[in-house]
Amino acid sequence: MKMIQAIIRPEKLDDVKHALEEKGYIALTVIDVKGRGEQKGITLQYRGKKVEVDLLPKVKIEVVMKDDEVESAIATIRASARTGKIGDGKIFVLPVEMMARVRTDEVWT
Amino acid sequence: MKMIQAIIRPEKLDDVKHALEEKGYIALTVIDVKGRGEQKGITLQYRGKKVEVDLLPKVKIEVVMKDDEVESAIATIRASARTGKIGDGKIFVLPVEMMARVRTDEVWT
Amino acid sequence: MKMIQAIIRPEKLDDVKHALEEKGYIALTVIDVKGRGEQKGITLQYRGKKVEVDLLPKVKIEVVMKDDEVESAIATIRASARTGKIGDGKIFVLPVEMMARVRTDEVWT
Amino acid sequence: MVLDSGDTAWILAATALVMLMTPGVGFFYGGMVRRKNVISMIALSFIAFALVSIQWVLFGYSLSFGPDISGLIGGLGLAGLIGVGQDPSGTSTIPALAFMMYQLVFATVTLAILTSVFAERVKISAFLVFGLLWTTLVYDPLAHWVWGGGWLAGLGALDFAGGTVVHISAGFSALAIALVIGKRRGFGVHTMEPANIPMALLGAALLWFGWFGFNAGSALAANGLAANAFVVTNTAAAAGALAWMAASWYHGRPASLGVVSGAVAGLVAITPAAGYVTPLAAIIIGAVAGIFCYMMMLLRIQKGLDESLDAWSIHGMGGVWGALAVGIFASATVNSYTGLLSGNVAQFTAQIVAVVVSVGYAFVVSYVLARVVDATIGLRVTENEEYVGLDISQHGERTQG
Amino acid sequence: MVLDSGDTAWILAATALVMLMTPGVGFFYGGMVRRKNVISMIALSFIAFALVSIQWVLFGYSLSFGPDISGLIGGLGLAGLIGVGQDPSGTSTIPALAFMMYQLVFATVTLAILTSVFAERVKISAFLVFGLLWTTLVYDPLAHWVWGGGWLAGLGALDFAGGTVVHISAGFSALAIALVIGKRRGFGVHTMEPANIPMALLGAALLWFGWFGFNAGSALAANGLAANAFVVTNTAAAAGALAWMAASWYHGRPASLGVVSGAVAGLVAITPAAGYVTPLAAIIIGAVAGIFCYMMMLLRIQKGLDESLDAWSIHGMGGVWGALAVGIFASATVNSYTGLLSGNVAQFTAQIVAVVVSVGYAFVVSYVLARVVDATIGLRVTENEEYVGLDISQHGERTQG
Amino acid sequence: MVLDSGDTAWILAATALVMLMTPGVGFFYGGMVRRKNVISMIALSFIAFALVSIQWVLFGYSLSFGPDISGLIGGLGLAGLIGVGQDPSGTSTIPALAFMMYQLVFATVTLAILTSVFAERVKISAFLVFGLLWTTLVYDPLAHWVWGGGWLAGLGALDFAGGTVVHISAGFSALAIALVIGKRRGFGVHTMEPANIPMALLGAALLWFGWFGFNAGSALAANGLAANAFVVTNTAAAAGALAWMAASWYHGRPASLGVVSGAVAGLVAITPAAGYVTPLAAIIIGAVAGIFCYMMMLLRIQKGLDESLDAWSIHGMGGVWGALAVGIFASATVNSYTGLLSGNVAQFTAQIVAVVVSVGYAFVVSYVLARVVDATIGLRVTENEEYVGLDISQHGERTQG
Ligand SMILES: Nc1ncnc2c1ncn2[C@@H]1O[C@H](COP(=O)(O)OP(=O)(O)O)[C@@H](O)[C@H]1O
Ligand SMILES: Nc1ncnc2c1ncn2[C@@H]1O[C@H](COP(=O)(O)OP(=O)(O)O)[C@@H](O)[C@H]1O
Ligand SMILES: Nc1ncnc2c1ncn2[C@@H]1O[C@H](COP(=O)(O)OP(=O)(O)O)[C@@H](O)[C@H]1O
Repeated sequence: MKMIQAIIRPEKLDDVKHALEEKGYIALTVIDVKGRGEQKGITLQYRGKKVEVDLLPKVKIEVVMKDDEVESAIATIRASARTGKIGDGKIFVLPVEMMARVRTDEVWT
Repeated sequence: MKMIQAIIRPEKLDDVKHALEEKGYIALTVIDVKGRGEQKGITLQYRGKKVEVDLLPKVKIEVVMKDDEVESAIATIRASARTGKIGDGKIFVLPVEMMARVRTDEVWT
Repeated sequence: MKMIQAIIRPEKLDDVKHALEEKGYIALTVIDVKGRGEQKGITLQYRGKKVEVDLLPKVKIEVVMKDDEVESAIATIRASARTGKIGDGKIFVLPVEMMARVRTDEVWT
Repeated sequence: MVLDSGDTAWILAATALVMLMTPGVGFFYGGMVRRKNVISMIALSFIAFALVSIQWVLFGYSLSFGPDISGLIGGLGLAGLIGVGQDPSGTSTIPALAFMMYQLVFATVTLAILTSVFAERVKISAFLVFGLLWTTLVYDPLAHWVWGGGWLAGLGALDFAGGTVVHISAGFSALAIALVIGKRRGFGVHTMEPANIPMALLGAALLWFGWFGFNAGSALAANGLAANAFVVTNTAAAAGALAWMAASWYHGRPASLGVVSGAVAGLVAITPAAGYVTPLAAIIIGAVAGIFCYMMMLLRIQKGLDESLDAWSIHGMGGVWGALAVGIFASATVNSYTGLLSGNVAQFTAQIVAVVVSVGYAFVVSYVLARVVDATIGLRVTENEEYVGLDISQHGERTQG
Repeated sequence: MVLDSGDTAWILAATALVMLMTPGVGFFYGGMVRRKNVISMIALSFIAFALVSIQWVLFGYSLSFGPDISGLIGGLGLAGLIGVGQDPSGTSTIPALAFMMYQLVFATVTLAILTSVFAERVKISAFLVFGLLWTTLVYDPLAHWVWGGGWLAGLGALDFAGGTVVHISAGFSALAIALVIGKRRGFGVHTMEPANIPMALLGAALLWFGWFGFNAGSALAANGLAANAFVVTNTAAAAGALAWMAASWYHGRPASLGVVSGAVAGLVAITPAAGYVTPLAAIIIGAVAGIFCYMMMLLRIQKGLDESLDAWSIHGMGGVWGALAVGIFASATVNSYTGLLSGNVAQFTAQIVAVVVSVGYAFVVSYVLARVVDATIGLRVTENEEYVGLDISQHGERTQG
Repeated sequence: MVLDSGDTAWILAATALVMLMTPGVGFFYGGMVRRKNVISMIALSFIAFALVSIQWVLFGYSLSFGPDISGLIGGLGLAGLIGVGQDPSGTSTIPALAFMMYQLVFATVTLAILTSVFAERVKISAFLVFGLLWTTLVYDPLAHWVWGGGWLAGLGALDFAGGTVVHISAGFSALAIALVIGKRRGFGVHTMEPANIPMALLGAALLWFGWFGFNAGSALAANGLAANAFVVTNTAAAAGALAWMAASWYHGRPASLGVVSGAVAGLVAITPAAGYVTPLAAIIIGAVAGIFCYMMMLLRIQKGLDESLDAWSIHGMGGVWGALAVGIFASATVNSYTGLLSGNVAQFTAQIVAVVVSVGYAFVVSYVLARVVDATIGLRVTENEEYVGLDISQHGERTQG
């Protein structure tokens, strides 16, 4: 199994959630994070002073899925989270060795 | 080493913490998250209107441990976090290649 | 690729951020967490009553990088986050199978 | 009598102060529930305020202060405020409308106090129906009996600013309702951490502030008696705060919520006494209230009773203590009444009667009303709605991270 | 006339109450914007307060209440408050300085209401310049026309506490500015979740509380008329709250923000009428305001207009309804004026004229001012600054997790 | 003299306003500390309020306003408020109890201001002991010297509402204590981000609101002088806010905390002057205060002094400037006193003496007291407790995510 971690713009969360839902990825976990991108954040020109604001609010979505679902899930997230402007975010894929349900004794590997 | 990520009900955090402690798993990290389960959350029947509330507050516990401890830790979390109702949560096991302590130069692999 | 997860003292975040930046690790994600260390937290002696406060605020930094950068990044975090007192934190290294950018179609493996 | 602009100025200001107590209760309670019910808790206080404001204008004031019918209830002669005018009536020096308005804010805050027992589990619709019935059938008659020329005042019981009408009635009604509505799911099992203690402290600050209008305004004039009420109010609050703080410190650590709960306990206890006792007596009344209500709270928790935000232990029992305290400490140096300490047993007996009557009436009628509403439209939300929280399930809103 | 200490006491207290409305607007609005702009929104209210406070002392009061020049504007005879003394002037029973101060807090809160349309996108520097121009060129003339001896009062239009001067002027100015400043980026596309609903409720509580000073203080005395204004103010607010709650419940769930928005709508509508109508009329005025403003808000959203915090639909349209309502419900049992229901068509016509004039004047002048400021220094922050939020980009501060 | 209901109404209302300043300080300070100490900071203000309320009733009032003993201190003749009655005493027109109560809320807010220097590191027990000693040995004598018939008033120094007694004494005491209690761990090393800026803004709003009671109430009557005090108070606050905003803007961005800090600086500075200067002078006094206190704050930070929430730079130095400003701007058009600008050098000299005396007395006695308490029970919590935060370690409570 794999865990997809997608870091996206907070205002895109609803779109991504719905897009994933339509493709059948219902279960997911959402975390509020702050992030600094490769652009080193945003430079404000303020009264002659440059100010770096380098940690911006982002949202992280974690979804655990079967290996063969990863590609389509990434495509879905990309399509729904993209604005084309700097700061759209990143997607990471991590290996997951096992998943267990708390409510029952089910286990997936 | 492995990292166990358990997503549980917030009100079960204390129970899980104590259960883990008794088994010797002291160190852990706790994160407030929001989650949507496979049941697509909860459907409220409100004045004839169906309302989906699909992101509910959850708590994520992360514990890094040796490979051979994983099984008993999962059992402990399951036992202490279970209510038997939908929304009890999931446990994921991820591989960890290395752990280092900040305070000293110790390293575990 | 690897994901470094470093759990550090909140008041050290600025130092670590700057240290990483100087070494060229600009992109990172920061999460507010609470943690219990191996010392089982702090014991307060209060009017003859011992009180355990076992979940303290911590900050988690996540950085995804190429395999060969891991070592220097860990050294950087260690150097900048260390106070030498209990509670300085831990660093975990997790394997990452793929990284994708949302804004473009770039992919790293 | 002729209108006095100074007295009127004070009553208008005092009315505004008391008005602020209703959202004050909302914030005080709202900070102490779990995050998913904060908005609901505050909203209940606003809804209580709006609901009673209209009820009072339409017929509540008339039931309470209209022409007396056999000592039991006011007639409908003042319904819709017809005949409540801009001039003072009787021996009053303030506009009749100002008196009406001052009484209105008492009625609203009483229902707001009662929301304690509905916390985190009530359906709004049920609260609206129950609230309307309760203020009409419990509050209005009690107000008439004590202040509106009814039979209880006739027995000689003293209640300066509402110990029986407001605090005992809200507190013991909450107790009765608690038996009907039942515990919150998870009560006694999971920790239910207060969502926002600073918000609760803000609510407490607004309550303390507004209480000056509540008690000192009850002199209905800007005079020496008002000043006395003002002083003893503050003194009892401070003594209650320090006493509860000390008692809880003894058991562990002095929580800020303990400090302000003690202040509220002191404020409740001094309410019926504010126009009759000296500042030194106020120290005793407040300090006893702080410790006594703290113990009552522990008792409630130990009994597993989920009267969630302690309207009973603080307002109910604090009100009982305060009503009795009038009968003990009333002093002729303050007003023309005396208590037990001056050898006046009759006053003390009258106070006991007033306590028993208001406790009994509030408890019984509230219990019946709660059963009726629960049996018809149902008091509680569903299990799922309770789990999600009332903010989302009742209001479609939530408090962010 | 000779100074009356009771009247003075009430006006001083009422002035303090109205003063609190300005930060009240700040918290009300601040709770409804996104987290990254909460501080900015509150700060705008403080800045509006400070700015107008100084402007008013230096020349604003004189423009509004100074010696009349052809009914159009006040002269500079009272600039710097030279000649505004500690004694009452004319038929007043309060110090001239107290009257001046009472009027000052009206001017400040009006600019604070206007910040609605600047939410989450205005440059502070632009707000300072615009605010100074607006209060001088829109507020001061209107205040003069209606209260300072200007031509509008001469037509017989009634405005007890500022329906036209305060609410219509702020609301329709906001509408005009919305057309110039444009939508927030993402408006209508992303959900913009309110950052802190309890904070908005706190703001609403402060507004309701302060409004007693606003309306009942406008009697300029502690008398029966003040009491009437106090009562109808509260009644209309409660009716508005319940009406908006019911209307929004019908469409889904009764949000707490709906309850308080309805209360504010009721408060706005009763403002011009507070000294002329009965409590029963206030129920109608408030209830209609609650439903009407709710519908106007839906209309605004449907039109895709980002007048962000509804100064227009609540203050503007609520103010219009209130001004007309005076012409309908004014009753001789309250004051010496009558309305349509008593067969007085002239009053209703006068009200229509006042509405049309103030709507037109506020809209046109504000539109021109906004264009001028936008063309010169620019009203909006850059796209990046807007994305980061005004808290960080304008103030270098932020609200923590 | 005979009781005046209007004056009494105003003083009762003003007392309530000033009372709200104490939790106002709590929220102002509480929003500026780190999240783990927010509750502690607010709790300190409540504890200060309760503690001083009881001390004042028992003997503090008597020490300050009791029968004078050689100009140095009041006797215990009024201890327990025996003999402080409902009637006015002397030339007063308000109940003696109302005067006592009005003075009480001044004593409480002074200790609350002082909590600045204890922020994030004080043991509650130590604060209780220190607070009791401080209010008795520093505040009460100073209040006697200036207002209670003591020697300082005899020298002709003017202090309308407490520039020396309240602000200089709290500010310079904080400075002295800072030297004893030491820096917070990590001060100057880690960034210490304010936990909740909107909460600090709320505190500031309550302060500004309450300050009208503080200054305009000090006229002890609802008259023209009160109106003047009201106006100049607001004017100086606004000028201070704009001045600090401008100064900090020049150095970067105009933080909202800067705006309200400037307002507080202006309020402090106008406090001793409120009954003696004109509105135009108030603009100068406030603006200078805003810039001067801002510079003093920068100086303090540069010196590495952890007087954490700037009681010294704002209240202490603002108080010094205000006390001197009376000697400069006092104008016969306002009251019967004149200052330097009217050629009265004597007044200015008297003001300097009052400043020097109160600075010296407060600093020295506070320093000694702090040393004594530190040496006996210890002022600070342990390192671990400080790291965990006072909310958990002192109160067993916390502010949630
Ligand atoms: N290498 C990385 N490791 C961890 N987090 C990252 C990394 N790269 C990006 N992120 C996260 O993704 C967010 C968006 O990245 P950014 O580089 O601004 O977007 P873009 O890819 O469009 O340039 C960052 O704020 C950060 O939280
Ligand atoms: N595949 C998944 N990926 C990520 N998070 C998940 C996944 N499945 C469940 N979760 C998390 O676990 C929580 C509980 O899951 P849920 O399915 O409601 O419980 P149950 O297993 O009892 O049905 C969810 O809210 C979500 O946060
Ligand atoms: N095995 C672990 N699994 C998950 N989190 C851990 C683990 N060990 C430490 N942590 C995190 O690191 C933080 C600091 O650890 P701690 O043991 O107190 O530091 P130190 O290594 O200096 O003793 C903890 O609060 C916890 O959040």
